[in-house]
Amino acid sequence: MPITESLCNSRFRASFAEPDQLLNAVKHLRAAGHRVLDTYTPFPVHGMDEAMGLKPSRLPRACLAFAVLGLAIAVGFQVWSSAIDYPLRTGGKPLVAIPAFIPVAFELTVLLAGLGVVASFFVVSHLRPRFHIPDLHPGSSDDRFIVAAELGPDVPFPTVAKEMSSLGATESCLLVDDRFHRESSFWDRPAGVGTLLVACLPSFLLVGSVLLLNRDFQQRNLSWDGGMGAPIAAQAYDSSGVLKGGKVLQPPPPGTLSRSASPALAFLAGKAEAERAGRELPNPFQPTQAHFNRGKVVYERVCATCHGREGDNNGSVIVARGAFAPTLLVSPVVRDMPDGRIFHIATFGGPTKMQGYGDLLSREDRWKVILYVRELQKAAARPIPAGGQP
Amino acid sequence: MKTWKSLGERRGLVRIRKPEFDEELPVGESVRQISRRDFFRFSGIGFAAGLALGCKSKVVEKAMPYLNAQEGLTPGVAQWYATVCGGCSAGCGVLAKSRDGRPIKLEGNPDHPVSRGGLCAIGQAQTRGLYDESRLRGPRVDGKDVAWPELDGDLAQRFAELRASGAAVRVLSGTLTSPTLKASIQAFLGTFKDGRLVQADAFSCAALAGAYERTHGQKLIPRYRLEEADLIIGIEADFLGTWIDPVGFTRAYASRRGPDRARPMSKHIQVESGMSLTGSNADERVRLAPSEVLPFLETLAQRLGLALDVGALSSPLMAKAEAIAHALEQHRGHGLVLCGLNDLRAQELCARINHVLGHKGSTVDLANPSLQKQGDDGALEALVREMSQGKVAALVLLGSNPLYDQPVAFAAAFGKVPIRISMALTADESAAQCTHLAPDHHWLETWRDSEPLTGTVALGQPLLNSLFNTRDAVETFGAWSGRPASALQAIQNRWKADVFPRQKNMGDADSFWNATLQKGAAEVGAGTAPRYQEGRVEGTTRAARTAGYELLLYGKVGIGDGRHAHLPFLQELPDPITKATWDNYVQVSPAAAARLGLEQGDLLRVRPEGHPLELELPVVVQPGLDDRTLAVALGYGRTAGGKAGLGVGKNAYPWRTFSTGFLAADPAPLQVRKGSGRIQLACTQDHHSLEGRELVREMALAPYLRDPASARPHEPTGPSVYGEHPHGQHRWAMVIDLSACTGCSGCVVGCQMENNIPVVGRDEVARKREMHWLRIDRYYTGSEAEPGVVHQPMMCQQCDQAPCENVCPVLATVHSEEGLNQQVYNRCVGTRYCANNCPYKVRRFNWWEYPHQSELERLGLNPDVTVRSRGVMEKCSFCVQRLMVAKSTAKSEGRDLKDGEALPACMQSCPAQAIVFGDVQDPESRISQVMRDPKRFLVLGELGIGPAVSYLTKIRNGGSISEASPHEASRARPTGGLAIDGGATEAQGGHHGA
Amino acid sequence: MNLRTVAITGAVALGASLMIFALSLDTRLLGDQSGYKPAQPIPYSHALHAGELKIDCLFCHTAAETSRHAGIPPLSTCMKCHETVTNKAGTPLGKSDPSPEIQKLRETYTSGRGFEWVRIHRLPAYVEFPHSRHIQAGVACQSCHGEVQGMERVEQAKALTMGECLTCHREENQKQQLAGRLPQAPADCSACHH
Amino acid sequence: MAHEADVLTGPADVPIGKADHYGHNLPLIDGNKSYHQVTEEVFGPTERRPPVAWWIAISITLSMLMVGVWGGYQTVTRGIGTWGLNRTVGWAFDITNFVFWVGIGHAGTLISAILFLFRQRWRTSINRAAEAMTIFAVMCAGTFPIIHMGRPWLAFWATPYPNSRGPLWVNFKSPLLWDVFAISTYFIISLTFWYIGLLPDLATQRDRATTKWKRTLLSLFSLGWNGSNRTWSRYETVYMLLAGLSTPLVVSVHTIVSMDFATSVIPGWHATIFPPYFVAGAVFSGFAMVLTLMIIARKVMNLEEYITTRHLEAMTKVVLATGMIVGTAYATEFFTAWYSGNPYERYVFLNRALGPYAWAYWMMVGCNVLSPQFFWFKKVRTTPWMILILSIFVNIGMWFERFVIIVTSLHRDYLPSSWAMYRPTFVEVAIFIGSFGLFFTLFLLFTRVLPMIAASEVKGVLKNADH
Repeated sequence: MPITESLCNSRFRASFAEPDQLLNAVKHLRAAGHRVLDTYTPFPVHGMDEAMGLKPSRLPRACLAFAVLGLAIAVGFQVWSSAIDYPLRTGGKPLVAIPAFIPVAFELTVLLAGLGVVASFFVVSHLRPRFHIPDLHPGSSDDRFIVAAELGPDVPFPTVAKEMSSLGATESCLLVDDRFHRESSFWDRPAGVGTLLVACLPSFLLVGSVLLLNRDFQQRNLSWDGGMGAPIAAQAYDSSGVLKGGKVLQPPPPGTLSRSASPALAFLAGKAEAERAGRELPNPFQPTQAHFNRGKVVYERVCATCHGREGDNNGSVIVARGAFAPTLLVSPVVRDMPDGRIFHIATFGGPTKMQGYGDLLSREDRWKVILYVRELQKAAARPIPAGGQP
Repeated sequence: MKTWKSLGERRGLVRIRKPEFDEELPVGESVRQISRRDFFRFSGIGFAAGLALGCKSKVVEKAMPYLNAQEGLTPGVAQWYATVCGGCSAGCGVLAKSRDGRPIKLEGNPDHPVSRGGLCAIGQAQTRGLYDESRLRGPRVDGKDVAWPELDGDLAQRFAELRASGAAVRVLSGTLTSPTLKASIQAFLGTFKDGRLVQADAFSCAALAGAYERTHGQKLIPRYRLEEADLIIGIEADFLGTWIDPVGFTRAYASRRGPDRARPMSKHIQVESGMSLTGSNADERVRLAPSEVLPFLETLAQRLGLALDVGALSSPLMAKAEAIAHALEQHRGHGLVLCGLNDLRAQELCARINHVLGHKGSTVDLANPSLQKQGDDGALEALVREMSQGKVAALVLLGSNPLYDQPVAFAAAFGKVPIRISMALTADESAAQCTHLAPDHHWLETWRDSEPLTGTVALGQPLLNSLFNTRDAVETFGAWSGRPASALQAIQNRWKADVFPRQKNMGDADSFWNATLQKGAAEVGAGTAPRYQEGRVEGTTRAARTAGYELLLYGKVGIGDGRHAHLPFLQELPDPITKATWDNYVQVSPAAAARLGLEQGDLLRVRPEGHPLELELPVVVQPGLDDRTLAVALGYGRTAGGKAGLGVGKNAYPWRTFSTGFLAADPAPLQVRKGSGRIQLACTQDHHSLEGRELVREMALAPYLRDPASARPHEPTGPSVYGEHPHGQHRWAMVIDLSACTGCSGCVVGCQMENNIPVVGRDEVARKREMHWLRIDRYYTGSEAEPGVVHQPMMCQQCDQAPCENVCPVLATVHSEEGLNQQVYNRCVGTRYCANNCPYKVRRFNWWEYPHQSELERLGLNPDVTVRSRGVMEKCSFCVQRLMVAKSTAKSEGRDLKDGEALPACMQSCPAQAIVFGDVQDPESRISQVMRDPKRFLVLGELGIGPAVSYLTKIRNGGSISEASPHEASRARPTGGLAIDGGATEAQGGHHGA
Repeated sequence: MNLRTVAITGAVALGASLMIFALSLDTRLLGDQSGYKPAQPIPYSHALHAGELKIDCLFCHTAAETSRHAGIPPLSTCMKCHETVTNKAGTPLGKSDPSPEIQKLRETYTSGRGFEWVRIHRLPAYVEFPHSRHIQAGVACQSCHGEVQGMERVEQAKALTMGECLTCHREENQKQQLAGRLPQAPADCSACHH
Repeated sequence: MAHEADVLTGPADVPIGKADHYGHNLPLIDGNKSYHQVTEEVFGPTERRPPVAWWIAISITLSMLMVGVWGGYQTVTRGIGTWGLNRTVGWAFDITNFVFWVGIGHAGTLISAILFLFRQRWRTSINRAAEAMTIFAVMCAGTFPIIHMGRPWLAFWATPYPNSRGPLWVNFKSPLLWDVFAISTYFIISLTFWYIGLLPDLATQRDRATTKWKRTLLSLFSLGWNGSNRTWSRYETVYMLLAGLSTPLVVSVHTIVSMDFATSVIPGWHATIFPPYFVAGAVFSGFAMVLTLMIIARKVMNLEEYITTRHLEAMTKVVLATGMIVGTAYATEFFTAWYSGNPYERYVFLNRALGPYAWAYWMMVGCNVLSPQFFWFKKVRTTPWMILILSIFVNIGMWFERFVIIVTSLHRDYLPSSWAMYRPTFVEVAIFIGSFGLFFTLFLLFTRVLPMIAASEVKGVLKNADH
């Protein structure tokens, strides 16, 4: 900003001991055509605004705006969070219980209005932390009432000074260092504030990176949430210092029979037993759609891995590795086996490589798989129609 | 500062861990490097703070599956096994819930003929006895841990000498309901020239069996069928609490309690000196001093036509006896007289009365006698005599702790036995004096058969391979008698040989075995009833004393005979009547307390005249107690056998004598003097009056039957500002029938087991910080001398407009779609506002971190329920974890939830079946029907909070005895008789709050 | 003292306190070990078994269909194939090139010990996640566990926070409601917390 | 001017410079001071080394604070079990102290805001200290809701912040949450109000600063204040607006605190009278605390000419008036309970007066209803030591009022089966002592660090006979 010598010289101040004198002086100066820049007093002097010709502040409007904002945020957030984002019912009250929202709405209104108006005040009055105070006149915070003014055109300062002292001024002088011409601290300028923020940036970045990269802090949480995260009751699969084998999972004692279990099968492994099973064990399930569907699910989940989805030995493992060929389920050999015998093989294993699945699949599932295998066999035996079914 | 790495470590979880796993978290590592660089670039301030918080080493948790898969065995899925409770000798059937191969919860087995789905408090706590730190880890010889072969070798040598010398060998046990075990003992004893089994019960019924030997020529305890009785006269018999078969009796009794049952409501008159649980449920009580019971019975018998000498009795009691006699005559054939005295004359009178009145076959079943009490006091006395003469060379204790619960003479004689062997599970008082300890399995680890009632056979299967180096008693006796066999084998053999032939339903022994194993019990052929023999009544009259204090020794519902006193859950169970925990005390009636200048908690020194033992006990002022009776509970004052029981209360067993030939309280008058000072008893309830509030509704039977609608007084329901809020697929509700509930407290412990509720200890209970989610409020109505008693189970009422929910700032307690008041522990910050705002005061706060250090004990916790940390609120959830499982099962099976499928733990095992729970949105459900009952009322319903738990008005079959059964009032107008209420008895009927 | 130093020290202090604040908020919830990828006793490859060989997840993790736990298969399940298959992956037919890891597996099984696997996923103890309900509702394993069939070594793919649960449940219920059916994914607290 | 009006509004109602009803000219500040003298006397203490008495005082209060820290440590590390609470009485000392301190915290803002709006100029001598007291009291109050939690480290869950739980917000229907917002808003606005009031004085302090550090620090905090009239003009607007906002705020805060009880279902809590009753009680206790502190401070710091007996008298009149309101409320509660016919409600009040905690109830009545009656006497109103004693009685009485409301209502509520007694433990007492330690420590620090009297405001009313 260009600063001219004449401008500097045209400013002066006068200092008074009593507020009334200051008021008179301001009135006098204004009447004499000087421009009163500001007055600096230890307390607000009544009548000074009129004397200086200041307009009333518009801060009340800012206050109202912030109040409305606070109210809107409070009501909006309460309704949104309680009824829309995560509705949870308490005490039989409706999700939007307006009476219950009033206290918080009121408090937030006051809070935002108060903080908002103070912030606005700081902004419009240029109040901010400073190391160097602009326009600081000695005694203005103690017992001096000071006016700063710009000399009117063609009035020499000594004349004014004399007038001022006649009005009671204890001191008056020209201002050489005013707000436009001073050595201010770097930190007082906006650039300084910006630099401060930049200095903080690495810390913010660090915090941000913690949030973004989602570090492994769960152990801290375990201890800090005061408990309940770590299991107290013994849980399956955990290790145990008490139970046999050092683990929580224990096999039931031999011979016991739970309420829902079926008694153990009265068969042993082996071909002879399989043949006996074929004779003695009928399939307890009728080929209904539900049983068939369940059989299909289990077949495709387990059996098809080797036997193939169509029972054609195109199982994923066989296809990928081609290690060996399991028994072709759709072959006439299997087709002619009674259900009981297939069940025995599914349970205890086959004559060659197949292991028994009696421990993995439930008894019902094994029978139902057989129902499905029968369907596969029927499908395979049926000649493919000329139309080319999928 | 020592830091812990995880909560688990702080709590002492044993876990295999390495400080830092080799290759964990590459992502985390790189971030850590970046952060370090950034930190170093600046100063160290942030670094230290960030690092302190950010860098904690990681716990490496193991995951250990089964080695072999097994059909039907899925980790995380509960299996239920039917087995037989070994908590006492009643032989109730239980269903044990097994998770991951270990039992975590016991419930009543509805298929078992004895308990029919009920389970008592002691039974509920049994899993915690399995996972008890105080159990013996293995055999010991002379205090040194040894291996089994060593113990067997040592004993084999000694037994060989005894066999050669022909010395006497005795096995002392409690009642053995297992025929196989009994057979194996007999086989063992058979190897000696003089071997004998002595069964002795701490709560002996030997006189009862002895009486039947005189009247029917056969030592037996009849099976009492309370469900058949229109009129029950209980004489010093706490049959709902501790006598013979409390669960079975409660089930039968409750089936007739209430006006809307299939059969008319029974009338129950209790004649007793103390205030027992049974007496608290009686329609009428007659109070009398212990010495007056026998003259009372004699009078009763004489009025019923038996010829005998009658002791002197005060005229009011005489009048009452006459009135009861009259009532019994009216109900000839449908009455029942039960006597709990261990006195031959009293029991014989009782047996003869029941015979004369024709109760045999209807209420007294002699064809299927009970085998639940087989103790023989005569044999025990003889054993003590033999021992003190030095004739017994070896004594084996099995399920028996005589040094604790027998008169001191036993202890003196015990030292003279050279070989003393104990099979106890814990190092109890007797085991501490034994030369050899051969600990038996816990009953949840053994195969056992059981025949609690003749003709009712049951199988008990193990739920877990033995935790410690213990051995099944059957196998131990087998090993000692030189015929080792596994228990399972022994039982299977015996069943094939003896039991299978007795039944007629199944053709093949294996199917019978499997079916019984799954069902838990089977009924086999019954015997025939022995014939009545006329005869002179044994003994002579004993005059009732008219002055001085008399001693009553009784058992408490939770502690029983004291064998489970080391289980803290039972110590902390409030006594159903006094509501005191963790102590025994001397009960004094209010009048006597005034006379003696005593208040609750004052110490009183008591001693039967001439007895060396004086006990200083705190006083409990007990309304309804006879004014000359001082009642002291047995089962306390354990000095060994588990930490929780040590030093709790005083042992009153030494006050019992054989003076009448049977173990009974010393009849000598009591010397009473004030002790020094007073103590604060840990009571969960201090106020016993309803203060004129209508929290419980009561009504007499007659007016109810005249107009059932009158049961529901005008209930103003104010309009709701907000109206009903929507519910989802279900809406859960519970109704508790106060007429049926006996206050037995099985539900209280069941709830603790299901929901991992901690035990807090005596001091904390005294500070009123017990954690029970379900409590039973007990109120007295009427006069202090002859109060009416109401038991009211109280748990979270799951209010639809719950006051607790509104006040939680963090939404830790909100309402579910299904009408549940949910408590989310992990969200709770612990403001306790909800508890303050709960009108029922059913919310419980975790004041401390309750200890869960023992890994053994943690095996017994329910893995489906969060174990709450300190600073968190908790409360009844309607067992929501069980509802979830039931719903999940139904969904998996592609169907709707069936009524009765989802049950809270309290309801499942209620022996009285007083609780109904279900979905009120299903109009067909049982709960929906009960909701329409005119007797239904809400506690504090006027607050407009819409509790989901409601109660049915307690109906008392009151009035004078002469109009005992209003059901029949229309049919037969009662002929005028003597009214029972001679003097102080208050009419109980129609009591309303204010 | 130089003002600059003061300012920078202040800034760092501020940053550090902010960081502490951020840490003390739950930047990461219990059980969120996403990225955790520990080595296991044997280098079992899901990429091979589930990816290349296309073995169904539930072939081994059978419990997932019926239990709250998906379960780690018992070694007997491995032996269904490895009783026969002993060669390294990719060994041509007829050749013998025994895999030492399979050998280890077989030895561990016959010794009766079993492996001590390192647990990867663990929700806090106050959360109940029933696998069975989700499998039966047709939720793909991958929606929570990530593309396991491509993982040579399994790692936790997602944070498994309550927010993730709720998002899926809400979407599912919305779909059901649009289709005019009753919502099936529970939104009650006690469905998971009890 | 009539005599009656004097009772409530005090002598300040009489415009300064005019004769009051006794015909005397009553200046607000005694001693006919010059502006500079005011500056010297107000800022002097902050620039000198504190006297020995101050060191003794602060060492006592710091010891009390340490006792409280010990109590807090016990509570946080071991659990609420260290307190005497039980399943029936879930709040006692904790919330009693909370409400007590919130109540204390009411006088400051009331004096600043309401008296400002009513143009009661006598407030200028006491408003700074009273506001400081408010802030310190609210700080004391704020510790209790946090420390009373079972898991205080999770207290931040009571704030609605985005989280990974869904996100799960907070329960806006809970009175405790209203408390969170009310107390924190009250604290922030009170602090702002106080700080705005401090700005001109901070500038004075800055200009008087002798060391560079002090000057730098004060420069930062005084925000470049230079006494410009343009700023003064806006400042007065802002001050007026803040006063206008604080007035309903101060009423709302104790209203909301009272709703912790009033919205519950517990007999003795569930009362519509609570909000006005609590607000009156808060003003009552707040003024009593201001009196206690001011009487000591004016003596110790030689501020008798600023805080004159006329100031004290004005405050005693407020105490008398609010004490009467509180007494009326006590009677009304009994009437309501009797008239409602509700047996639970009736029992609670009978139990208060005759039950096991009757001693606390009668202590409360004696201190709160009877002791202020002495203020009817002019002699008492103008004798500082008598006021001091009575104000301490009122403080004790108001503490017991909260104790009575909380404990007697809870310990015997609906179901007699759950009735129980409450007895505090030493940990609770320690925390209570600690809260006084914190309060007085902060206050003592304040008296030596910041001007205890709003110098700029006092200067404004020093010679305003002409205005």
